[in-house]
Amino acid sequence: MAQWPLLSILIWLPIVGAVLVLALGRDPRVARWLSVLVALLTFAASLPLYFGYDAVAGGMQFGESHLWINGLKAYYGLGVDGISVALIVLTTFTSVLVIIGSWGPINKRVSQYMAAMLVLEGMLIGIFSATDALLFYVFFEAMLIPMFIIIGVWGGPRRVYATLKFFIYTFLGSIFMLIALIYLHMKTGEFSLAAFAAAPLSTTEQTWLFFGFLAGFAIKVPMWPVHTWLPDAHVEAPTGGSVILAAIMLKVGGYGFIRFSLPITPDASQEYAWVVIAMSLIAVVYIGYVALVQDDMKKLIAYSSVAHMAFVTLGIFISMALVREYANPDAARLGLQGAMVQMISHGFVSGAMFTCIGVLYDRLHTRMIDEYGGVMNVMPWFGGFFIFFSMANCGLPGTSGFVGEFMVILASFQSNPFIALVAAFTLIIGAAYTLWLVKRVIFGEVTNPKVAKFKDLDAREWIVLGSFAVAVLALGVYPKPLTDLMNSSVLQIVNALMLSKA
Amino acid sequence: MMLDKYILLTIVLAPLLGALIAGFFGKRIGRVASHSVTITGVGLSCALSIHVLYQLVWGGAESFNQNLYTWFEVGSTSAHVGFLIDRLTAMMMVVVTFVSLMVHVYTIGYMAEDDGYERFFSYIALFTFSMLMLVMSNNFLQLFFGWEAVGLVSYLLIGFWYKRPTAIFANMKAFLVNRVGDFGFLLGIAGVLMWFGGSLDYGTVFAHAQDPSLDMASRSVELIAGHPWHVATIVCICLFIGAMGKSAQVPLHVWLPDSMEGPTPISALIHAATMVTAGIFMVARMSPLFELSETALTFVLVIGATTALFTGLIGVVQNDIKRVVAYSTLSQLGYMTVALGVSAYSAGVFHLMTHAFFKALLFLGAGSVIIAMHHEQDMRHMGGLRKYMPITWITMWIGSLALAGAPGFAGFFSKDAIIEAVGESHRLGAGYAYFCVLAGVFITALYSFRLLYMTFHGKERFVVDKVKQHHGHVDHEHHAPGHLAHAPNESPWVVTVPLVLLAIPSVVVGFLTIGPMLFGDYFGNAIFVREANNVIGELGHEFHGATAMVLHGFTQAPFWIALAGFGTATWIWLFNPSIADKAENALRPLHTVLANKYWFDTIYQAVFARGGLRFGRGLWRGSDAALIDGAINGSASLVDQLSALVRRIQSGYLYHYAFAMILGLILLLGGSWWVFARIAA
Amino acid sequence: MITLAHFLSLGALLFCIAVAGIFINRKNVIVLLMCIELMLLAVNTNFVAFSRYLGDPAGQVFVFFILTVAAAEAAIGLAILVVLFRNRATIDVTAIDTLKG
Amino acid sequence: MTFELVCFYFFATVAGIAALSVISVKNPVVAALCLVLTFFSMACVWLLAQAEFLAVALVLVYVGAVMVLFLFVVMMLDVDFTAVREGFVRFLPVGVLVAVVMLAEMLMMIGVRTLQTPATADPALLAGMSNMEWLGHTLFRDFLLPFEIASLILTVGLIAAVTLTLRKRTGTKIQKPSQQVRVRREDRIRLVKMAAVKKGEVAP
Repeated sequence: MAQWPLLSILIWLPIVGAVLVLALGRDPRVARWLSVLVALLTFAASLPLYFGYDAVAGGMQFGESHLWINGLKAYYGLGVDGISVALIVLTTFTSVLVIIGSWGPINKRVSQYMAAMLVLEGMLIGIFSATDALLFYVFFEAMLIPMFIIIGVWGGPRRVYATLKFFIYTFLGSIFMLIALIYLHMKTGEFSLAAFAAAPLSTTEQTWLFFGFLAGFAIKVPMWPVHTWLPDAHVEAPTGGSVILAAIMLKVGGYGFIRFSLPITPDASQEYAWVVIAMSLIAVVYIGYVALVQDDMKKLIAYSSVAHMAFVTLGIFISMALVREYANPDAARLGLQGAMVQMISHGFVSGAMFTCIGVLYDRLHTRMIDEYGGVMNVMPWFGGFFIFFSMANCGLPGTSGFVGEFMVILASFQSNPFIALVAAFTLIIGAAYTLWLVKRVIFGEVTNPKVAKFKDLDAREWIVLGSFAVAVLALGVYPKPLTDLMNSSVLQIVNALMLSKA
Repeated sequence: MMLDKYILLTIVLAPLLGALIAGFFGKRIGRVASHSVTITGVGLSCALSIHVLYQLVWGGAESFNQNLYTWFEVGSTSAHVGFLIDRLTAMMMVVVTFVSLMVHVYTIGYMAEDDGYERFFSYIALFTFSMLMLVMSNNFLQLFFGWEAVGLVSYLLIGFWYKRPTAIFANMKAFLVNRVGDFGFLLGIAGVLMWFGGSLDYGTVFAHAQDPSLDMASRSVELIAGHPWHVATIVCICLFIGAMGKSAQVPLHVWLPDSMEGPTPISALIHAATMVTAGIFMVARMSPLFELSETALTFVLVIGATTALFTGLIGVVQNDIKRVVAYSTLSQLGYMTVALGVSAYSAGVFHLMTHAFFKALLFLGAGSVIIAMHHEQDMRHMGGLRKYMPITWITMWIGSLALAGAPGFAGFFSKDAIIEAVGESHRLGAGYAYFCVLAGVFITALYSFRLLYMTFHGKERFVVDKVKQHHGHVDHEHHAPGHLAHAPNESPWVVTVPLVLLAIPSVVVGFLTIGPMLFGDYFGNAIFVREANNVIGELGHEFHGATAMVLHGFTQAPFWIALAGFGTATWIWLFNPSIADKAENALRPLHTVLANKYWFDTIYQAVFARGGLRFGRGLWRGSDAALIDGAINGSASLVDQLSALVRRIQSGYLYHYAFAMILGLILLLGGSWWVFARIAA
Repeated sequence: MITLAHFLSLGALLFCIAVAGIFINRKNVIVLLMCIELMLLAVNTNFVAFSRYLGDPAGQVFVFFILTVAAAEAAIGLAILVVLFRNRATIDVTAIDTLKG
Repeated sequence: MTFELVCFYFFATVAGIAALSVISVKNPVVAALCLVLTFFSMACVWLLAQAEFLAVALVLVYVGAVMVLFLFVVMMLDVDFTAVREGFVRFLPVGVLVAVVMLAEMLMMIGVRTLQTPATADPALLAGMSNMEWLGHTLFRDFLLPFEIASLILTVGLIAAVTLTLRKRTGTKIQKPSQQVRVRREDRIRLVKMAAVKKGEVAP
């Protein structure tokens, strides 16, 4: 098994599957079954990755390397560490659920939709497993295309505005990243991330590179104040698109920070960690308040995604500060682990929340909170799920939402209690907007006669929401497997952070 | 001898299993199976808890402190799930499971007509599980888990009747106010991890706190440059903020009265006996930490004293039977907090235990009355019920006597101990607290007997509509206030048996346990008190057995104050009800203040709720939409306009392009000629 | 004695005449095409001259290719002209502005 | 002034005058003929530069083929040439100005006075072969691939010209033998089943 190019299989299986779906999927039923089959196969193929990864040894494993562009010394280089494995399994898992979840709502151009989803899955896996910066960049950009299509074709009424905003915004950011990569290429003569990390760079160089990466990844995360594309994109995207966007695509930003900013520009990251930390803290409070007043469910959850992702960036950069300024590598590991756990958990929770909203949207075709009310009366099971995921969204212990936030708050307290104070504010404001949503949508008397005719979850929706619930609960009750998986990789990063490059 | 790990696991998991079965399969297996399975679970866990208590106290078992599994482990920081079972825990387990069992049985009767019968059982069993996780924890993480889990279940239970707007408002409010407390609590935990040995385990943390070589009491940190604070003070105040949320101390008390929107059994379970006492339990558990900070204890003391007196006052003007009990709960929680504030942790926990029994009794009794009155809760439409429901009447009297601190009853011992301890203490604020608790005794007696008289004695202030007889309770909502479909009668046995079972400990538990618990060595090293703060120890010198204490009690101020309260209540509400109205008019400003609950709710609503919304809307419209998106869309439209200008150059006529090309050629030629000429020269 | 300057000047003269032709015959596509041919001729003259004076055959080869391209261009240009006339019944360039931005 | 120079000036003058007529005459037929003259004179000038092959090719390709094509088109299309000459006078000054300025610039660039390079001996003769051989050697040795590509361009140009002007006429009557051969019985005859109906009855 070890000889198999497992990562290549994971990347290309869904893409080849997408071509098959396009070719054979004239009948929507064939397209649906075939795409689920492909997604399941990919998920199955990602399991050996999880079980085969030697978490004790750590480091990059399952490596593949082939010369790709000779003149640029660019390699088709793949490899995963614990962090990537976690994100890849998240991707394959969520993709299966998204595709199953899209069975009902998508009924025009089914095969194209499914194919776009599968291609997107392949691209995302590619991003998480690339060890060559150029390959990473190619996947990073190529990922936008299927998403652009998904929002632009199957989206809501303002889909063109949203999809353009999404595309141009993220593209703008990645251009700066490309410039940074080109500079590094000129400096080192190759594109491998390891070489970039090893290259000595002066403080000035690092500063410029740092802000180049920041532009690319902050938009992707998205951080305040470059977050405004996200609510628009979410509102217009079809349910499946929203789920993938929130659950996985946003993680690319956080992953990029860990893979690029920290190892390549450690001194600049230390110097400007306060910028990112300040932006994250503003996001927690500011976005919390903005989420509170939304009347569109999807927008509300989109804003809450921004606030939750702020914990990821906070955790990453607080660990930077902890290592350098407080010489506290233990807490730094806690912060970094917290950021990672938060990413995975947010993948499940936001995915589930968007699926829930999709379930409602399929029935009433509106996302306005006012139109609902008293859903619990007609859909008790759904109400249960909704409340459960809402609780996970406001970080209740026992659900996955708590673990990451808890770790990040503990870590940030060790650098500065006031940072933890502001971050912990999410406990209040997060609960406020989520529960107010629950109160207005799920509880109360049925006021809208159309709501009274709702049917409770069908088997397909049960499978999707149930799987999410199991994941959320499992991670919340027993997060150790996940943290163990990433432990040595995180340790490696933290150790690398201690060395100055200038 | 060690306690068996599997017994402990069973104690925790049995209610959870019951909850899951009733929750997921309730509709399929039916009502009887649902309540059977949950009651079996809780019953089992109650029996085993008693067994554990027995083992610990008489069986010579050692404290159990063991991790079950590791939750996460990152570097030197690790979090576990594990149990710490000492006598403090065992006592809490018995109280929790016993009250919970009573409530389960009682619910069979109370919720008999409700659609959500199975769901309700699932919730209360789940609640029992959460509370057990909280008290049995051996580390801060699991404590926080239980802490939030009881918050969640209380959220579900308060909003049980999710169609009622008031209920779903109350449950959200409860959760959010609790979250404010949790906010402080979480920071406290983070502080513990940072300053107390880098661990979340009680054992390590307490050992670190008590290590004389580290001298944690005087260790300080400058969070703001130039202002050193003791770390112990910071941590303890943060932790106590959590306790203020859960145990409903001023100013985070506002959720508790509103949470009476939930069905009555949960008021007994959550808002009397278990969840609200979590804060008290937590502080007692953290006594090694709190002992380090005089400042934090003063803070606790003042907050507790304020709560004890001022919330009691509100109780006097309430007319809703459940709300009276609710405010009395607030006040009693204040007493417990005062006890903690003067380092009389054992007294606080002791009061917690006695209070759990008689307050659960009072709530369940109130529920029984409410059943009889067809879900009428306004005491102004009651009166004279004693002849219809004698068992409820007697048990309610017992509960009220215990609450008011009649000598010999459970409440007497615990409350008297607290008052004495406060009197003994020399802590800053102890004088104020002493005044508050003494005044509180009068107020307690006043509202307790007011409740009894208005409900069970005096004239009947309700009318029975004979016409609608036999229609049952279903259409009770169609009746005008004070009109009943048929005469009230005593509740079924599933309701009265728990009342009786709770009435027994309300009478005797104090008498039996005060010796070992307060002045004996019951708690051992579960509770730590510094020698200088040991007021209970001081009291212990004067303690000569429970009987002596009862006799001594008759000569003490609290007894006479309570008697005065009793007399006042009897005089006003039993014999001269008109005086109440006159007094109300005479003391109009005071009554307004109390009826509006000191405007806490109004202010919170205006500042935090509406202010928050306005702030959020301002950020959204002003900053997000106008500023950020404005800049983005503005840059887009700027490009658009520029392009519109440039576009005019594209006339579409080929010869224009040709002209442009030729002009360019001319310029290029001229330019290059100029350049070459320069080079040549 | 013919010098390189002679040839180059002649090329420049022809080129400028062609440019003037484009300016003054801005509506007549046929003459425009002819002017383009003239321009190419001027350029070719330069190539030939340079080839001759530098002794490099590549210049003449280039002229050869330009002739090829020019022939093809003339053919296609005229074909377009015919189609244009067929569709619009005019060869007025001002009537063709579908490229307008 | 050598004979060559005289010839050069003569042909140059003719070419210049002819070129001026191309852009100024009213009748496009005349313009095309003037263009022929220009090309012919320039071919002579090229001969003076010992580019014999190209000179002949120019005459053959342009005078023989391209210009005929121009003439065809001009004569074939019924163009109203008065209309397209509008604006001739209006743009005359501009055109002349631009041309003159450009000419001046170019001449300055060339540096007429400084660039008095006398002709060296003919390189082809030096190599001991004719101009055609000289060119051919280079063309088929060094520039073989471009040559092939050029042929391709010509083919593409040919096809493009044909396709552009090709149009499908509607309403023409033509036979399609392939379809006639492929015809089947079912296309010609349709059998319809009907219920038997007696005289006087109405069909169901």
